[in-house]
Amino acid sequence: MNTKVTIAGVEFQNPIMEASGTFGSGMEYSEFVDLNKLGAVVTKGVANVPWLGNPTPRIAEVKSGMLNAIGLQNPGVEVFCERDLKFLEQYKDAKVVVNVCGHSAEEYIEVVDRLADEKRVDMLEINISCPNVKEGGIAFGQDPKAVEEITRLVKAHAKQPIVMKLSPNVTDIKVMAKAAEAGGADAISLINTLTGMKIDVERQSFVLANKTGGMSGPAVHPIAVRMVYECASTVSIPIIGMGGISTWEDAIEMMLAGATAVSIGTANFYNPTATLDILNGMKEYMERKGIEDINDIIGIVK
Amino acid sequence: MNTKVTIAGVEFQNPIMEASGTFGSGMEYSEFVDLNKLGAVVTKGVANVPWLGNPTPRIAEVKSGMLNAIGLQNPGVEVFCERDLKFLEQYKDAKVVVNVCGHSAEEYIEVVDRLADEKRVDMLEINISCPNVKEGGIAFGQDPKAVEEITRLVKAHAKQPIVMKLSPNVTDIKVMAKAAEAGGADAISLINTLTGMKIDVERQSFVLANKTGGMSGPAVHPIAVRMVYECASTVSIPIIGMGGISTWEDAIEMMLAGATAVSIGTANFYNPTATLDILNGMKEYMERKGIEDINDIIGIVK
Amino acid sequence: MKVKERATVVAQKKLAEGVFSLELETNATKYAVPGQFINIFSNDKSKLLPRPISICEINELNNTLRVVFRVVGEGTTEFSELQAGDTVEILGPLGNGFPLEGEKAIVVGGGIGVPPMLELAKQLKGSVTAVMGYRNDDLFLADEFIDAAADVIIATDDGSVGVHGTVVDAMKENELTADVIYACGPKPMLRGVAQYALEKGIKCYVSMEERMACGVGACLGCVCQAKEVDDHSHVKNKRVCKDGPVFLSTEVEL
Amino acid sequence: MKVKERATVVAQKKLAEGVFSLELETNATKYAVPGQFINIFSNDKSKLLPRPISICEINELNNTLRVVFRVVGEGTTEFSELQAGDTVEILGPLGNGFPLEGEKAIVVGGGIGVPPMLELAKQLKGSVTAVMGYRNDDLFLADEFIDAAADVIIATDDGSVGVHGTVVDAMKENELTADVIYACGPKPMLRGVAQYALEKGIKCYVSMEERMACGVGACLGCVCQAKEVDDHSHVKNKRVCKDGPVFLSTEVEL
Ligand SMILES: Cc1cc2nc3c(=O)[nH]c(=O)nc-3n(C[C@H](O)[C@H](O)[C@H](O)COP(=O)(O)OP(=O)(O)OC[C@H]3O[C@@H](n4cnc5c(N)ncnc54)[C@H](O)[C@@H]3O)c2cc1C
Ligand SMILES: Cc1cc2nc3c(=O)[nH]c(=O)nc-3n(C[C@H](O)[C@H](O)[C@H](O)COP(=O)(O)OP(=O)(O)OC[C@H]3O[C@@H](n4cnc5c(N)ncnc54)[C@H](O)[C@@H]3O)c2cc1C
Ligand SMILES: Cc1cc2nc3c(=O)[nH]c(=O)nc-3n(C[C@H](O)[C@H](O)[C@H](O)COP(=O)(O)O)c2cc1C
Ligand SMILES: Cc1cc2nc3c(=O)[nH]c(=O)nc-3n(C[C@H](O)[C@H](O)[C@H](O)COP(=O)(O)O)c2cc1C
Ligand code: FES
Ligand code: FES
Repeated sequence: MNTKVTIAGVEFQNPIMEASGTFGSGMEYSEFVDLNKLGAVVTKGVANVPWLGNPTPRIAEVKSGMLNAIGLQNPGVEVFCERDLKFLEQYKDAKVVVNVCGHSAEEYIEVVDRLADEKRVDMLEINISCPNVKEGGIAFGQDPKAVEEITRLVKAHAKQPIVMKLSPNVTDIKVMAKAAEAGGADAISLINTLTGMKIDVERQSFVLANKTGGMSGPAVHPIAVRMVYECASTVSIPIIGMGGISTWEDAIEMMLAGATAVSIGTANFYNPTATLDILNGMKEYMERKGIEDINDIIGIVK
Repeated sequence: MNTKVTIAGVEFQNPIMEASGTFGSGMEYSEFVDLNKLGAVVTKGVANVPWLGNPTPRIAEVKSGMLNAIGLQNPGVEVFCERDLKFLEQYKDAKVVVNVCGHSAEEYIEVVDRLADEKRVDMLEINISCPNVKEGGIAFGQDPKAVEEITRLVKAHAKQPIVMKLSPNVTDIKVMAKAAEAGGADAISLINTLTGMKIDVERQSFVLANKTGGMSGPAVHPIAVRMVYECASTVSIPIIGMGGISTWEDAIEMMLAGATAVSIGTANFYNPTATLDILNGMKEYMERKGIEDINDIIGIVK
Repeated sequence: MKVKERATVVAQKKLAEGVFSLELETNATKYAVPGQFINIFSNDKSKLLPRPISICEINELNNTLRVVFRVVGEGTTEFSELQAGDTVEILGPLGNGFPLEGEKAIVVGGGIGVPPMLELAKQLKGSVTAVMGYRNDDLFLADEFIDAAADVIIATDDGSVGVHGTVVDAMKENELTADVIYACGPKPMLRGVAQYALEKGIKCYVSMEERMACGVGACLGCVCQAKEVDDHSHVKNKRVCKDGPVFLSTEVEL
Repeated sequence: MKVKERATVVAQKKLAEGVFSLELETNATKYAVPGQFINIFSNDKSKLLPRPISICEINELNNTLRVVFRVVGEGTTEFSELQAGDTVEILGPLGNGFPLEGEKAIVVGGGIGVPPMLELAKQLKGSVTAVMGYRNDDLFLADEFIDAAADVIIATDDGSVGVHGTVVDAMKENELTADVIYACGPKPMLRGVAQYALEKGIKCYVSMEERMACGVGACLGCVCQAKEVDDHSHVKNKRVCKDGPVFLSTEVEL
């Protein structure tokens, strides 16, 4: 039974990654899962310098999901390389995908340049879709011209393959996927969070200090599946699918829709072993269905 | 305690409506709720001629929500006037909002013209956002120019105030709200359903015959609240808020975000008395909080 | 009259592998007729839509309805774990039910289509032949038809009991005739039974299935294709939940 | 070591209006220290995020943890309805806990901040003065401090018992001194206690609260403001779930 998948020449031992920002750099969850068994560890977004993030509350619960407005707090790329990448040295079987954020093209490029010669970095995921950064972030991800341009710029600097992470807060995800492909992206990943809001009716005020937050969790899954499906029939670069995956069924669904690999985010918060539980479920499914190669189910529902 | 709200000169005894397409024309739910107690009955979308709708399955369950791909099946405006409007004659206290659909501007106008002299029709809700109609529907609702134009055309013909119903499947809902306002809309209503997809992993096929369906229910509520909030700070016409309202808290939340009235859709399916339960809960909230006039809470969270 | 209420579980019993019998105390009992169904709601709040399940028996004395269901997904798994004393939300009775007709009736059930035939067989005034199709020798409910039907004929896919084949094979083999046939089961079976009825010139009622949301006729989610333009919809669609689930085999596309 | 498991409810008791004591049998007990908390998950599958609740007592003999909580929303309502024999998912123990220090300690609890002080008072080696603030005479848990603390001082908002005022008023009135103060309660109280400690030159630990998602330090959802750049975050933020919930009052913005 083969579970290996390949994206832009990088071979993953299985299609299971965790979603950026939900797993730190793996340190905290290494108490629950053997990181070496994952297809890849996808790190929390990292910027050129440390970012403070948003004020609290940063978290709100919604039905079958959550809102977050972390605001991309991160210690900056220097500390990241010295501490987080070093920590990940010990997990050679899992690939490392570094999620990159920035307020401007220059800031993205600074991070990409700094990471260029880091051997532990197998792939870069460029987050052009975080809804919680006013200065840049989502604006990039909502304008196809900006998507194409930032992709081209980052690609020109990157030594590792680049995955452009798309925002679902758009009229037509296909246009954004095409723009990323046109800009030279090696792959795309989707979906980032959907912008939502929660108001406390007793206090008559926003639950989140930032007013709005990014919605994730099972509630967004059907939208994510639809968008992955739409992109799969539009671009020829591989897709990393995510959004509300919490069971092996959700993961298989995403692959049937066209994803070559999948990321697990919010599910980690209520099931710290979600990633490996899902991997096991997928393997049982393959066995039961007589699927020899996981690649045989990618995008077969049309 | 005043629960009356006014939209475009039409006074509703309370802000509770049910959402188009989830309540028929009220006939079926009149076994459970006294329609006369509702702010308004909003009818299922009606076209110039009968529409067959999509093949089945038309319904899929998703976490905290559902997908539907009814495809706007309806008996046409003639039967609607003779049967449904006649049925609604007996409920004088509730206003009647007729939801109008069409494949083209001409079709919308034909319906609007036919309804012009129907005394029982208090308001028209123009559905430019149904994701299940390939020929028109969503295309209108996703292009601000089209929104403005269709609004202008319909407004020129309509004898009743018009509410433009917006699609949430857009990059920036504020742009659409502004377009509707510019076109002369008396009010806007949002959100219609978010396009989603579900795949059956055992059968490896789409659950819905139409592949995609519109997502509704509690899962979409935070997105709806955010969009209502964004529109409320953008346009000065009133907003009818909907999307996942299933408790009085959800309804109050929507009004705090800026909605003058609210519609209850999917919740009717699992609680046939949802509309009146929510109304009662709102009244208790007002009493408890010493809110004399429901209008005093509209859009106060900023 | 439809009732939405928290019904109390009076008894739960496993009838066969994956097939359960659930007895619910509910005021919906008062209004129920054979062929109707109830919507059962999950206690898991992330699952909003009801599971439609046919009424298998109506016990007015105890104010209970009995349903028999097969575990196919998360909802039915949850229902199978209910125990006496637990409560579950239901809405019902829904749909039209079977009209009680004829001097001589055949009731045909296939697999999980067998249960609704039991109350029907009991209530039919004339003589009843029950024809039941199963996969194998797990003949759940079959024994309970003995009192309700004059004849009980079994067909099994694997030939372990009765006729080796489908219910239609069994009907043919027994050259069954009657004034009316009532059938519930998978679509291919209904098609076969309808064809048999047509050939023999017997009136035939079939009970249809479709994914539902409202269950009361409002959402138009559950339509089946009608042969003619329907009075309510004004298109060739009929609502399974409201206009059905029972239709004349000649009214609908099978 | 953190444990994620289905814990079994051993006992549930109402202590005061809206305040409940829940005893859970769990292997997390083995690793727990005072001041840590556990994440309790709702059985309602539409609610995904855990409710962090402080550990009130650790009973290694019975392998049980006791938590005491106030009903404020749907999650805590659900927990209050749990009965012996029921199960509930938990993750824990989480956070750092109180360091056990000093010859003479003051433990200060306000309202629902009282419970974590109980196990702490028990485990502290030196002499302990317990200062507890309540709204009114519903003095839940106060009696249980009698064995654990040398002195028990009560303050109530309405003056019905003990000092009329806050815990800080009570501390001032009793001119309390010690080597170390441990405090848990609403932020204004923590601010007051920290100020008192500063003035008296006493080391002071405070237990902080913030909305959480992961509970294990991965998501950065639960940060509080730090006075200095933090070693882990490299910004002026500390994670309440991992670096806390217990901080030196001088480390964090109150
Ligand atoms: C009128 C009617 C009467 C029925 N009577 C019986 C009966 O007596 N005994 C019995 O075992 N089954 C009966 N069914 C089928 C039963 O409704 C489904 O097996 C059940 O809904 C599956 O729920 P689940 O959560 O276990 O499966 P899932 O597949 O997890 O359900 C997911 C969703 O699909 C819907 N769904 C799945 N299968 C069906 C289906 N076949 N028909 C309609 N909706 C479906 C569910 O209601 C739910 O909304 C009947 C269906 C209809 C329409
Ligand atoms: C470290 C820590 C220890 C705590 N210890 C206790 C304790 O011992 N006893 C006790 O009664 N309470 C304690 N709390 C507060 C407790 O977590 C909340 O009261 C509880 O989460 C409310 O859940 P709910 O579903 O009833 O309320 P809801 O308001 O419906 O909850 C909605 C969401 O907000 C979160 N939330 C709401 N209030 C709080 C809060 N004050 N802190 C953190 N998250 C919150 C919930 O976890 C949930 O995700 C503690 C909080 C923290 C952070
Ligand atoms: C707390 C939190 C933090 C996140 N941080 C990042 C981030 O730093 N960079 C990024 O690209 N996406 C980030 N995301 C988005 C996730 O990677 C993922 O795209 C999204 O949550 C949908 O997947 P899920 O539903 O499985 O969580 C974050 C999500 C959450 C919930
Ligand atoms: C079964 C179904 C049918 C619908 N039909 C219509 C329709 O005919 N016209 C329309 O404008 N919206 C239609 N809608 C959208 C609803 O009116 C509403 O905008 C949406 O469902 C969100 O609200 P809810 O989450 O409360 O259901 C339909 C929704 C559902 C679930
Ligand atoms: S389920 Fe809504 S019309 Fe039948
Ligand atoms: S709750 Fe995730 S870091 Fe604290």
